[in-house]
Amino acid sequence: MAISTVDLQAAAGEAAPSPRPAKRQKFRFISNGKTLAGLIILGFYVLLAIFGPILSPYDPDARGSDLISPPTSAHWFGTTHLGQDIFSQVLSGARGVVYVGLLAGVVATVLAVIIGVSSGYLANSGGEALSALSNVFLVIPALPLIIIVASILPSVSNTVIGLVIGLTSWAWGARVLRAQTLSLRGRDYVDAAKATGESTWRIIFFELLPNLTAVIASGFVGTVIFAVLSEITLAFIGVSDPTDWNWGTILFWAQSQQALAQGAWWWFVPAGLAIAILGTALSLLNFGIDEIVNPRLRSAGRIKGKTVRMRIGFTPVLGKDNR
Amino acid sequence: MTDKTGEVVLEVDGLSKHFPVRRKGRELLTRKARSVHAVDDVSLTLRRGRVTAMVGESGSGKSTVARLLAQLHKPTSGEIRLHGKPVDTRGGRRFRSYVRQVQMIFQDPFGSLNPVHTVRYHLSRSLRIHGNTGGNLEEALRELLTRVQLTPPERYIDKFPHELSGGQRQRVAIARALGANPEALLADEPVSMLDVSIRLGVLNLLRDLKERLNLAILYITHDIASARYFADETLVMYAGRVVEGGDSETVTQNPAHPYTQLLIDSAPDPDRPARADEVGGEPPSLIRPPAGCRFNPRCPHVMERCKTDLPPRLEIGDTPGHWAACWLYAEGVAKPAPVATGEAAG
Amino acid sequence: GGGSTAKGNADGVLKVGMPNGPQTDNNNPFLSSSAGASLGYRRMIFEPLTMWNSAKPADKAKPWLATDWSWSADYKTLNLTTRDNVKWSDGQAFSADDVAYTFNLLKSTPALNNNGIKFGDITASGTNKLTVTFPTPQFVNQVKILSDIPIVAKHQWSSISDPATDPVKQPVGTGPYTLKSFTPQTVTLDVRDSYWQDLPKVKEIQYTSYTDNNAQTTALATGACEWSFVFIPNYKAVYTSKDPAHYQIYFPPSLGVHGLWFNTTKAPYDDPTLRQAISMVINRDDIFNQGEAGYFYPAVTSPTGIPTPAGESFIAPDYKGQTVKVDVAGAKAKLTAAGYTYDGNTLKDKTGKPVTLNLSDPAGWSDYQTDLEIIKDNVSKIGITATVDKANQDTWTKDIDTGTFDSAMHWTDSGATPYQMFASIMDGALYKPVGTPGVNGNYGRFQNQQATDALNTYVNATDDATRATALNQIQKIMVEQQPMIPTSAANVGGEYSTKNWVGWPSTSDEYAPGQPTLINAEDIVLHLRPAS
Amino acid sequence: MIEPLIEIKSLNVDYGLGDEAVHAVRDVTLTLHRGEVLGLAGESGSGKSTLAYGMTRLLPPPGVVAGGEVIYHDPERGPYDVLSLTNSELREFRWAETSIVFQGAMNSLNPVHRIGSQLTDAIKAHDPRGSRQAREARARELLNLVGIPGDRMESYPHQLSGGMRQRVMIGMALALEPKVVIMDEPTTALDVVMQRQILGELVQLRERLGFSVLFITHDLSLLVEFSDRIAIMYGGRIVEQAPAKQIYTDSLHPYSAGLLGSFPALRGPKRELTGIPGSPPDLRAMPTGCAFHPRCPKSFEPCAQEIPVLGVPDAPGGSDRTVACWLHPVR
Amino acid sequence: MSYLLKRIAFYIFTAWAAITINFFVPRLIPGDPVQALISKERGQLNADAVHSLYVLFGLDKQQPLWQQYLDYWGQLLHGDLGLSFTFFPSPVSEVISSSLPWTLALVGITTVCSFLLGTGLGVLAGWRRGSWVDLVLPVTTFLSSVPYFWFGLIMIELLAGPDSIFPSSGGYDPGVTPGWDIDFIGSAVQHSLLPALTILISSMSGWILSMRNMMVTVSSEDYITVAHAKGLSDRRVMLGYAARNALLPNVSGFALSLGLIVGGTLLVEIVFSYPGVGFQLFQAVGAKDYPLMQGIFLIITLSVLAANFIADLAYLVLDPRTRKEG
Ligand SMILES: Nc1ncnc2c1ncn2[C@@H]1O[C@H](COP(=O)(O)OP(=O)(O)OP(=O)(O)O)[C@@H](O)[C@H]1O
Ligand SMILES: Nc1ncnc2c1ncn2[C@@H]1O[C@H](COP(=O)(O)OP(=O)(O)OP(=O)(O)O)[C@@H](O)[C@H]1O
Ligand SMILES: [Mg+2]
Ligand SMILES: [Mg+2]
Ligand code: NI
Repeated sequence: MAISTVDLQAAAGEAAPSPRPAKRQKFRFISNGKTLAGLIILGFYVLLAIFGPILSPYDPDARGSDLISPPTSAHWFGTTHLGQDIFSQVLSGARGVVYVGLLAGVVATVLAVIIGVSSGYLANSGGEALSALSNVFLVIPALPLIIIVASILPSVSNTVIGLVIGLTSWAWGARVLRAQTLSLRGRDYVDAAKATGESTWRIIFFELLPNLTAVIASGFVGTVIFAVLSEITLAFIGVSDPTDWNWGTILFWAQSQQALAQGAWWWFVPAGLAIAILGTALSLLNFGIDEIVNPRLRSAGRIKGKTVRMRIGFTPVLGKDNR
Repeated sequence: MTDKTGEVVLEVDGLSKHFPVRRKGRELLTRKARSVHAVDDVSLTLRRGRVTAMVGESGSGKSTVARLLAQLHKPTSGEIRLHGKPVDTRGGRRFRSYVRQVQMIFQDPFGSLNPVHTVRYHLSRSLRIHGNTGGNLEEALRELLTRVQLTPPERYIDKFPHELSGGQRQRVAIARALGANPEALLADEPVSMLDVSIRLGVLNLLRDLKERLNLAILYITHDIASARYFADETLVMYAGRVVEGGDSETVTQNPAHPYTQLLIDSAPDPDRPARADEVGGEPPSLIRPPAGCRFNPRCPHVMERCKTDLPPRLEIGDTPGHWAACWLYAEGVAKPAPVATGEAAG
Repeated sequence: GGGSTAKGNADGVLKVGMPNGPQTDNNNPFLSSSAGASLGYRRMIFEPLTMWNSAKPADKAKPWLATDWSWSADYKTLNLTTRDNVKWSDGQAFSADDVAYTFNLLKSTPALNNNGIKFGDITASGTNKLTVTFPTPQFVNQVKILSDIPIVAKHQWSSISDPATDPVKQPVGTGPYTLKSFTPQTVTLDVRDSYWQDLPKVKEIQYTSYTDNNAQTTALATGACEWSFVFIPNYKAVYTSKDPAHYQIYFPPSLGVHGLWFNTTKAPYDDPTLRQAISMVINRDDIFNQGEAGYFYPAVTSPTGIPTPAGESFIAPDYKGQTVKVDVAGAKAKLTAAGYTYDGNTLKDKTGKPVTLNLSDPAGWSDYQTDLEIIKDNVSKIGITATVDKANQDTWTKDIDTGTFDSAMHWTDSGATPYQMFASIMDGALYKPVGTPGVNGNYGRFQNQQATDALNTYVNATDDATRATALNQIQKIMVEQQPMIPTSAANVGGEYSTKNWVGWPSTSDEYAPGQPTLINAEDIVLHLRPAS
Repeated sequence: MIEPLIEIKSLNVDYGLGDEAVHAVRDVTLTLHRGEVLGLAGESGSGKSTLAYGMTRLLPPPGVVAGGEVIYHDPERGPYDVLSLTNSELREFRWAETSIVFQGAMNSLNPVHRIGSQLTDAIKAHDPRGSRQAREARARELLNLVGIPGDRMESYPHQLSGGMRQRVMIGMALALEPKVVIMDEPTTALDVVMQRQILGELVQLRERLGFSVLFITHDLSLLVEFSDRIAIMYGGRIVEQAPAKQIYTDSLHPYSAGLLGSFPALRGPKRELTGIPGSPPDLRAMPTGCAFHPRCPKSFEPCAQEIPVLGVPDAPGGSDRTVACWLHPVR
Repeated sequence: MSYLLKRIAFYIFTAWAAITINFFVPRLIPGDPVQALISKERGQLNADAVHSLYVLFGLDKQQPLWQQYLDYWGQLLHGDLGLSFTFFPSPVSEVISSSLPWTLALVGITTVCSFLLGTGLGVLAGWRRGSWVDLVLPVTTFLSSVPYFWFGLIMIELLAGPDSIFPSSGGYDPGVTPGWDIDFIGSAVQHSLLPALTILISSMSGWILSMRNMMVTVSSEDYITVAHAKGLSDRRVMLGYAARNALLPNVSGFALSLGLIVGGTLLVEIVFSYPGVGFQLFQAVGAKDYPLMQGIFLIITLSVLAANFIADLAYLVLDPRTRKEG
């Protein structure tokens, strides 16, 4: 044959105008309005978690003379039956909720990913054992277990609560991830990675995991919400950090004093809404993962004043209206 | 470096792979498990510095052989030997040391690249795992891409697979396998989506590697002409079995097995007018493969014996090492002269 | 009138509710776990020997199945005359034999003997005479024996193989009602036609079990339920204001208290002065109004801890008419006099350590929690830093049981005399060292021989004077040693509506306590008349 | 080859919008006549697939059709522009009028549906009234047509070899007997026997049904053998277009010539293969003038200055060919 | 065949492990049933009753834990779940069977509805990404992040009342007796409306979210484009291709939630005074009613395992690629 690779490379060397390297904006997903909104809300919560106790106008424990008073300029969210300032309680309570929610969410998600994906990918007895483990954890009811752990430990700090919730709530995610992994592990690119010589954990974390982002993300959002709700339920039945306020404690008081029946909506509503908005922020954040789970959506954009809606199967034709 | 050309790198004997077919409904009762006989009793040898081409029918088990050799399937039976030692790939480390020496290029570049990773990731992994970065990863990446003519490298390095054309993906897959710097390369239709000029470049690259680095290559292809040009030895597969083997020039110019003859004959040739009438018969079902020679239902020279007995490898005798699994070449059968290439067949 | 409840009156239906969750079909009158006990309907089917009014514990009980009864002076022998002409709901005649059988049943089946009564010989003579002996004096237990034991039919129970685990699906009693239908949520009773007294006006009673306090409260507020016993925070807003003319609460105290207990083995709470000082700053009114919603556990005002007016007659002459008042200055003076010092606002004990207080109670008990919040605030006035620990209920129970707590709101037993309450507080016989589980009283691990002796004297005395002296002695110890700080009285109250039925007990007519699960419930139902 | 069936008029297809856009197909004008097989060859990455998907509006994001027209000459309704159809019209148009075999055929089968149902559902979508048996029979017939035993109807895609999946896709494309079949490298995984057999069937069918084929492949010998006309793409543009035999024997554009010099022959003596030196142009930074000029052995002065237009060359060989090269000034 | 045996062994092992853990774990909680009962009554029960209760519950004889464990298995293998403490002396089986139907009906139906609705909306949200359907997600997450009881109470406050068609508590009207008659069923359905609505609204977002994300993941797969190319209707592509392929995680989640139905939903049952298992379990935990706890755990265990098995089968049916070869 006439030409050799050497020729080819030589020819390549003199390749015409050097193109600029394809640049990729790292944080492009922020440009998504919804994600941005979610980030801002979440950031706000994190700020609250850090500075809330400092910002609160009153000591959340301090009793005042206005009992069950509706919102006033002195007490923005009104007061409790002990005359405590609910606004201060909400501010001070943010830390516990955000911390426990995120801690539990992260712990549960990490465990679910490690155990779920491994049990799906490993075809050996190790995989079976992990799958059995997640079955067992699925069966163990979390609530009693949390009560038990809390009652065995001398003090229940937020960290303990977060960890316990996290450690007991991963099994669901693990099962779901396992299912999806079972379907992914036969893909060519997994085989290809294996054939390239990737180690098992590397395949799990770098080949399978990114393709499971969708499931993981929804699992994470779900777990954080679940963790926050569990924390509140726990505060309800008596497991909470005694030195700290959290929204669960507020609701506990509101509920045990039958705030709604008393007409003291201000006692009941803010904490519940705060929790709900936290959940909403997470779901807004979830919109940002679209481009990670599906790289094809990554470059889709809109430009030149007009929005061009990219639609699979119906390529937009510029300048023509195909609606 | 001493010339080790010809030394056996990878060797298989009597390799078989049967895929179970799910039984349904009534069959559940009849207890007989069916399976797809994807590969049956395949033996082959890959030697340093030599290219072995494998051509054959679509669905005849070529990819399965490659996957078996890459240890991605467990063989139903048969032994694979690397450097003469039976391969044991249980456990991650042993498996990795195996793949360091034996790399595979997948047939389907649309499936074998992870959609969430960029070209950079795919290639740098393969370089890193096998410690072939040579100190400068960026440089190594550029070189790899240049080798497969994805130039200029900057243009491709940060692309996702879906942003590449079919041929470009295929070249990324090739580059990935080359990055591992293996001793044996299992290339499953590596250039099917490349235009002839780039194909030529890539094949030349492989040839160059084979010559310089003493690479052993299994080259699976449908492009018989390229097998002729590029491979030292050619094997022909039909319905899960290897039916003919020998040096490439002989197999392509003097095919012995009737199936090979059919194959060579069917190869498109712009110098000949198109004939759309000549091929008959259907590929066999691999779930219930025909008894005897699997080609017998379609064979123009079929004999009674072909329908019952499995033909062994029989030497043809025109060039050393040319053999065919066909009763036509058994003792006592009047041998039809191996069909000469070109106009002879009709 | 009007609304969904109008029909109740017309049909003669009374709707009772309790916040106790779904029930199972179990009418065994001795089991506190039975639906009959939980909802209180066992009181309508099974009757006691006498009807004792716990709202006025000192009053003599009304004869019921027993027409006459007398104790020997040492309270070791009881002579009874049972009522004639009483028929079981299955038509058979009631006799002293049935009473003897019931007592024997408790004697031979410890599992059913809820009051732990030690019976001696039980002999029935004739159809209506019975003599029961006891190995120990029963002065303090007389009400339990006469008013708390439901009398069951021998002819039914003698065929029950294991009385402790039998759910008694078809209860046979002497009461005015019989079981009509059972569902986990609602139990319906029907009036029967052959009762030994005048038939009640209430023809049918519906007992509904609501899952929790909130549901129960809602039911009361909407009129879906007419009689219950449930804690309602801010009852005025939530309940009575919904129909001020008819919705009533009636919460007379009984002879038991709730209060702040200390681990008296632990410094500095082992110092009575400190305990007294703390008692002096606790604002019992706030606890009553904010913690107990202004009605639930009535405030205890006597320094002796005896609830008034129920226990008025028992209060020692020295303390008659005295009430506790918040006195921060006095408390401080008392402390400094005893050697405590102040470092700025911080109180330091005699060894110079700052005094801190850990207040713990299960999180679910919101009234106690509120009480603790108030106490925390109160004690800060005398320089004590308190923390409120919303404990896990199980942990807390264990801590109390083994004495590993600092201080907690807790209750005492209650009874017909203040004896039970004081025994709970300071009886040396109930003392268990810290670390040993199984306490049934004296949760503060209080040790005072005088107190134990006085309690013993009270139990074994054969005359009222000895008893009075002993009780006065006990009250003195209570005031001076302050083993625990009583803040609220136990209650025997209830919420009811006069919309359909009138004749309820009330502060102006305290013929019975207000709770639908106590023995007096039957008496109350018998008093009810349709509202015009 | 008198009547045009599809006329592509200065079609431009981009990836991305605005400044970031990559112009993958530029100003392509091409006509597919009734009953003809039009071969499309060209360098890997030159925009063949993009052209095929762009003209059917099947390009996945971020692909956009930036301009041009695709006129379909419907025998019944007269000509209309495919790019202006509404989505529902387009849906009707698809598969019934134009079917397409994707390049990633091996990957274009839904992994969770059996082959059989994937074959039948297109039939069902366009003919909802047909019976199930009829559809299944048709599916079986199609499988046989592409040489797959009928018992594979029940198989899932992953149980088939690469070539078998490709054949399923080919069979599927023929299901509704469309007027145009676009095939993007449909035979990469097929052995030559199968190739010939299937293409043979196709040719027969075409004779019977009169449909046209846009056939994209790298296999020049196959192309020359089976197509009537061949268009060569380079850097997003058509650089030459001529009857098959003419391209083979007498290509005008230096790139075409380079391609033909690169393919190995099966028969006859081994000949030297020349190949084309240099690398494909960057779509983001195209060379000025003729995109091929940096690699062109014959490039001369105007090549770097101005983009040559596709036109009928002023050269021998008849008027039914076009080329875009300064060496061959248009008439 | 051996595959099946292996599966069965696997499930038996899991069941054993779960039951064992569920036996020991509750016993680690400090305290015992009698103490729990006494504390719960807060002075309403005199300390004198303590002894009789120990005798009653059979806790007076000290038995080592392992002996209790063996006895428990002995009982279990005879199909005997023991007597509940809280509802002494009702057999656990009876206690559970009185609440299970309620839970099954309420939670079962709502789980199915919420799955169907949520998945449906998720399909839409994923398919019509970037359109107004995007709003569905934050709105539903907002609703589901609200604590159940909070939401339930607000609903009661807003919707229920003396004259409303929504009763605020209970499983049926106090007046009617359970039975298969119109009155009862009507009343039961009416009572289940609010709780069902609460569960539905609060649990839907999870399904929506995971379905949406999976839809987004698969939406640009080649076979979707092919489906479009085939001219299939948008619905067919969306459901038959995209949703069908995206369904796997949701279906496995659904199977799991079917298994957990028998666990009931504690907070909803509390808020609406619904006579279900969740509340019973809560009570049992509070009262340390070991037999009842074990009984409920056993049922949960069995149904979760059964659900798991169904899930395993569902994968095989839904995604042929998960089938193991060889
Ligand atoms: N999403 C994308 N973003 C940017 N560039 C893209 C994208 N998809 C494809 N391209 C580029 O567009 C060019 C044309 O691609 P196309 O798939 O049409 O090539 P092709 O002619 O079909 O090549 P092949 O023969 O290799 O399949 C290629 O250079 C490719 O890199
Ligand atoms: N996982 C599997 N399960 C069942 N059958 C399979 C499986 N993988 C491959 N087969 C079957 O094995 C046979 C050989 O397949 P293989 O992919 O090796 O063919 P091939 O020679 O590579 O064909 P092609 O040239 O078309 O790629 C085919 O009949 C195929 O259907
Ligand atoms: Mg193959
Ligand atoms: Mg292409
Ligand atoms: Ni050469």
